[in-house]
Amino acid sequence: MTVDLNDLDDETFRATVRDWVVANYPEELRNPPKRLHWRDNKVWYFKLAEKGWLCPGWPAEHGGMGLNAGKQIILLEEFERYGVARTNDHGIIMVGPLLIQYGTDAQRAEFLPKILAGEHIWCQGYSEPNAGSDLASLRTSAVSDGDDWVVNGQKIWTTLANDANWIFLLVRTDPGAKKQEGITFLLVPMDSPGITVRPIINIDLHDEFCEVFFDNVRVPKRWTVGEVNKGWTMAKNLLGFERIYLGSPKLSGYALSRLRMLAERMGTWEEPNFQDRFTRLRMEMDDLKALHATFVDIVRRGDALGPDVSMLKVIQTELFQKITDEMMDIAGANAGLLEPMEGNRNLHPSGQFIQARPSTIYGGSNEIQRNILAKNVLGLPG
Amino acid sequence: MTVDLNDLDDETFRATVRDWVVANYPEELRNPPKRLHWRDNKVWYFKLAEKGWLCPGWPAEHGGMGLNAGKQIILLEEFERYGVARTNDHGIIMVGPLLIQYGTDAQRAEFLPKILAGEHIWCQGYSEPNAGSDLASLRTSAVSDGDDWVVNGQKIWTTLANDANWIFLLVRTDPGAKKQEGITFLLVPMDSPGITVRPIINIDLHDEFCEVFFDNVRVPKRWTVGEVNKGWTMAKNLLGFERIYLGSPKLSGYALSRLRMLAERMGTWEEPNFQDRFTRLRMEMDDLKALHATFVDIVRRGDALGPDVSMLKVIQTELFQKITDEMMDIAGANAGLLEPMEGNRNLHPSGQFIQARPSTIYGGSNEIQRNILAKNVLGLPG
Amino acid sequence: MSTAEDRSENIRLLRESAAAVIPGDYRRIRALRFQDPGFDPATWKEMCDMGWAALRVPEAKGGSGLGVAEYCALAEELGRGLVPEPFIGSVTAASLLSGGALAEVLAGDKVILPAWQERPNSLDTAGDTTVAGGRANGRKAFIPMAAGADAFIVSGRDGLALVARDAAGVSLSIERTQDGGNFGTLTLDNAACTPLSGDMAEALEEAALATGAYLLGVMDRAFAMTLDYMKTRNQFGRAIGSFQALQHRAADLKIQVALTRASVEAAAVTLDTSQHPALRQSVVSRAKARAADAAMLVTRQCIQLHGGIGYTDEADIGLFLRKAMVLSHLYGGAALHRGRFAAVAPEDDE
Amino acid sequence: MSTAEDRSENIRLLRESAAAVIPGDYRRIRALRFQDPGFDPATWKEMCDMGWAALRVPEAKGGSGLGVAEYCALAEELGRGLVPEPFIGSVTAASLLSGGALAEVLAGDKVILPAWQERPNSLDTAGDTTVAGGRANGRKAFIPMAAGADAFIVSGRDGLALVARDAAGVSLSIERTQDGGNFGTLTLDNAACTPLSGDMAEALEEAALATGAYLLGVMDRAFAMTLDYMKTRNQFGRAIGSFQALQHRAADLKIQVALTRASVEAAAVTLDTSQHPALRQSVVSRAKARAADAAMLVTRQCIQLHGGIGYTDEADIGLFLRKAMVLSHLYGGAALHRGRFAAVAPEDDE
Repeated sequence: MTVDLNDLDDETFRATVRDWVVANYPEELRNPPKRLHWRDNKVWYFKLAEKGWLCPGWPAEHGGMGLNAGKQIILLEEFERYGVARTNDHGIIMVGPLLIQYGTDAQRAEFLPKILAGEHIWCQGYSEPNAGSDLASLRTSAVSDGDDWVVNGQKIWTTLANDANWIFLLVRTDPGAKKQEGITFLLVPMDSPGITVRPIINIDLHDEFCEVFFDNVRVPKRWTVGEVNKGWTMAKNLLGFERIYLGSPKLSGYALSRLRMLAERMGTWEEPNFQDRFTRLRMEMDDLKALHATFVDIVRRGDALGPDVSMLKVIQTELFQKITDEMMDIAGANAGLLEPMEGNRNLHPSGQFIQARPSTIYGGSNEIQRNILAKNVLGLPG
Repeated sequence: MTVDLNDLDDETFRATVRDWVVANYPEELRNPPKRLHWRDNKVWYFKLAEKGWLCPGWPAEHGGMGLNAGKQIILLEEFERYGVARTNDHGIIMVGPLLIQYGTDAQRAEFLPKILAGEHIWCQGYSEPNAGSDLASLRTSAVSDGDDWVVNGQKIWTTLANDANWIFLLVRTDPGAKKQEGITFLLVPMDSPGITVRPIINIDLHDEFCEVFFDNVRVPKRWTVGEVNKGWTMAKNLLGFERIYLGSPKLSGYALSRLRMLAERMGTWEEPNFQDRFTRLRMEMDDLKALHATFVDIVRRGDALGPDVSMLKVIQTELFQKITDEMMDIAGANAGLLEPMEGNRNLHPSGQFIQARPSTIYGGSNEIQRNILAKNVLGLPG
Repeated sequence: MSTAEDRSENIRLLRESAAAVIPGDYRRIRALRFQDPGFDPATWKEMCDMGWAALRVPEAKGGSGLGVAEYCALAEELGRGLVPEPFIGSVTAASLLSGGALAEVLAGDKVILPAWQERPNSLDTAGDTTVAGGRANGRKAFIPMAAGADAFIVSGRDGLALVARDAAGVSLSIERTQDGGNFGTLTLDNAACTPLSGDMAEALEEAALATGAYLLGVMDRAFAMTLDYMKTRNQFGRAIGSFQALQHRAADLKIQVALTRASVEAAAVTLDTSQHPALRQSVVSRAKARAADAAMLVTRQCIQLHGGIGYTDEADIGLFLRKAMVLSHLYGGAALHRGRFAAVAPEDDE
Repeated sequence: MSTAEDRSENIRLLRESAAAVIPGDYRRIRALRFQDPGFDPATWKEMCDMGWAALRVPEAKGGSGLGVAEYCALAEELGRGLVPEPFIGSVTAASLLSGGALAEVLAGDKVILPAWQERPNSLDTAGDTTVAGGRANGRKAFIPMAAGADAFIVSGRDGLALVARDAAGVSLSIERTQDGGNFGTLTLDNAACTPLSGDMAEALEEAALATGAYLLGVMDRAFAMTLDYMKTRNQFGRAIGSFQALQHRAADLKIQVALTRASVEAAAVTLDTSQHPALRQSVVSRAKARAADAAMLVTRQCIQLHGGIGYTDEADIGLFLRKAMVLSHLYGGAALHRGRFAAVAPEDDE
């Protein structure tokens, strides 16, 4: 089947995906305002697994679809267009590619089938309380003790750790090394003795993130991925392709359509002032789409993305925020309501405004992205 | 007479000033688009001198008006309101106060009467090519040689040096000292052998600024002001009161009235979009006026201004620029014209736009002002 | 009214007494969030004992007869503490009541709130409501902290009236707000009401300005907390407050706070000294528009400057943003007030 | 049209050949400023020898039949060099001419420019002008580099016509522009004219987009020069480019340049591939609006980032701002194009 899909022309492939998504994706899960927990999204996870579409980028030999980059983008676009929610997908987009590239045959045999079966739900242990955007200064330590590592420390902003039964973890294994050296990649079951998970209620009053504490957690060394002390490079390589998602114009497009609904409901749609501001937002989004397309083309050609992809994240997240700012401006006193207006999920200015807040902080804050642009793209001095 | 003026109540004083200005200020010099040269503004200089109103802040014993701070502000406000141009006033606002505070009796006797008579026209030698906003790193040197200093180096951005016959100069007299130490204040005749003046054509195509070169210029030591190596402190103290002028809302008020004229001429005045943007600018200006008034009150009470006065300069200059940006936006193809539209000086969007450019650079760039606010007002770390 | 020096000394004392009773942390605020009635009636009664509800009531009517400047100073202090008790609503009500009802409001024995707004984006107080013949009909919405009200002052086409919450024909529905409080929607179906003399317009001007002052307190405190955070939080081996890009952003926020303070305080002086209706409206609109926009900008940026911790509900900084979200549009949002300013502001004299 | 790979290779060669003839400094530009005719006719003839005026003319008519993408790529390179020669005007004219007049334009022997605009803020080409019966009447303004024109293509209510500059009834007044060039105002009082077939609308769409591309070149080069300056200019003992506040501003300018490039290049593809009129107009409007706003923002900020030296006329950076000031509104400014976009842009498919 995978070979067939790659051989389809793009438009046929797109139509195939669209039809199947419309027929199979649960209506009530479209465009959810908050990240879904496993209890809600597993239906869709298993449906994808059954269809064989769970892992578009994995080679067919490992149970993936083996889609080329162009087709993967079409699949993603069609999912986005229909408002398909993210699943607990860290196993799919992070652990799978990691093991396929750097793991041993034994690790691949142990873990990949369980991701495909929805048996292992993974979360990502990167950030730490004192190393938010400064990953290289992480301090969670792993000390060698016979066949085990003994892990101590704390991770934070661990997305959906409260759903996961496994965590992939960056730990410091050589405290004497330079910052970005001495970091190692470990795979750890969440039910290991000494792990505690504490959900963090975020500003959206939702428990999407957690803290994860490690108190003398023993991890068998066979769950080390790749070379000891070389975890930093592996982690960096994994991030490459993902960054383009943060710059997808889809989120702003969705918000813009909600802004329009709100303006129509509030009676401001026809006002020249509003029309002017709306047009500016719409043109900004279209220009973002054009820029995004140039990066998608790079991926489609199979080339590596440069650091200038940081631009997309900055533009997309700040546009998203501008759109929700505008919602707040026109909503009048409704801007203060906790719940959607009139029970209509599409008319929820305060909720959408709050949901837009973290976007400029996570995934490398926009300050960090601008640092990257200044130094790595523009070549400005340290 | 000076005593009489201080005794007047504020409103009577204001009316007195206003009447006299209206009766005496040359109509054709009101609100000039560019800084006037001595050949144009000397008429008014001499009129002020004749009236005894040339030096409002100087004590009466030195030939000034001896006005208190409150009355000085009223005088300034009335001059601004009528669009009175600045004269070549560095002798009045800088050299006079400098000598009154730090000079010797002999220096005061030598220089003050000549300022009052319009015989000495002064310019200010502070900035250097490699010390734009970083005054403490200036390099023009003065080496002691008998009764003289021998000065070598270069000054830049010297306002109207091409009009001046004297310059007051900061020079480095102790190259070994820390940056802000070892700086001395000298008074130098512009016709001294070894001085060369080169006008700089600025972006407004006007020769307001000059470079001044010093090649083994001999300056008698009796023209040193105050203590050797203590010039930095004197220079800083002189700047205090001046900073409030840079934050005067007058410039923006004038630009806003020209924006309105332009909008009426272009037919955009009635457009709701324009009205909204104009209202925002107007409200910003009124809030700036309210903030400016709180600083004027401090001066009126005779208290010292704190570093937070930097806020005024930032707000005023950026508002001024926003207003002229708006002019460019509504002017259509007229925005490209070099000269005023239809020969009407009030309809000159490109000219006003260009004239607004330097405002965020001179007088301590707005970047420097924000550094000051961050460090000296908000206490953020170095 | 006393001399300028006396007044500014009084204002200082008033601020100090408020600061003394408002806790430095936000545990009380958190405990009251998303509970009914959204504030603590006992705390409110203590505040009334300090004379706060009586601030703008003339001494002849049992109040303290203070000016708008005092009103704004106190509102600002309450904003700093995110105090949810119905201060502005009660002051507004008190200025429209007399006799026993006034006494109960001033004592904090009853909470009476103005119910004037019908549409989300409007300053119109009449709307479609009538209060003729002792019977009120209509619908009033966006009444802050209505869950704790005993009665409402309802504005109709034909004047004002007092409506008890538990009167026949009165129904009150409650929606939660982002700050943990609530908005009430009052539906009046031939409800019994007591006519009140007077006009709500002037009281609402003051309420709008006081809301601006409250927002000033909110943003000022949020900004101060953020500066503290910037001085102590380290990244890349340095305090984040030493990064120039963040320093400049902080300088810009400082400017917003300063402009808001200047605008609010100047407006208070105008309300205390000028009877020129257009001038009064224009300064209130300018101050409320500035306060609303600046409060949203400053609190939003404070979240950003806090980084990851800023988007947890555990960090207090989020409470300030949520308060700004609710108050920005009360008594008119920025766009509404800009429109009114454009319509009424007197031309400059040049 | 050739394959995508061939085309992008052709575009690369075209850019290279342009870069090869455009000097790396701006002495030539300075020498021509504020002189008549504002450009160098000999240089223009050399450019015509390279086939630039013939770029959009079909091969059947003696041109090179290249696409809009090629047109924009070349305009961008000329923008980088601030080239004042009348490239866009001549390409526009060439697309409306045939026969001997076309040959003269393509050879650079005559400069013929479109004269379509009557009001400063409008895309209307007809205006109040008539060209019936071999007689032109009306007034056309804002004709860039008109001081060097031999003839004009005048658009009227009743079609197009060619008007010689020296014909009876033609008067041309010249005003200088901020970039050192000029705008002509053409007054036609029963002037002799030769009717032309065709419609100017499509040629003006391309001219608007090419002007956007030229502005892209202007801002891209200004930004590159500013980055160089930031890397070498020291203050407080460090390169100013190491200050984070300036770094972040530079990052924002980079984003503006990148968005403009994406917008202009996508619009060129649309003009080369789609016949949908509303889509064509909407992409041109989007690109021109973005280019106009971004060029002004970027060149303005480049002045600021240069500090004191930036506000001397001696620094080349000011030449870029002045060019942006003139071109931003040619073939419609940002507000005009935003309005048109709002009116014509097709709805999204969701």
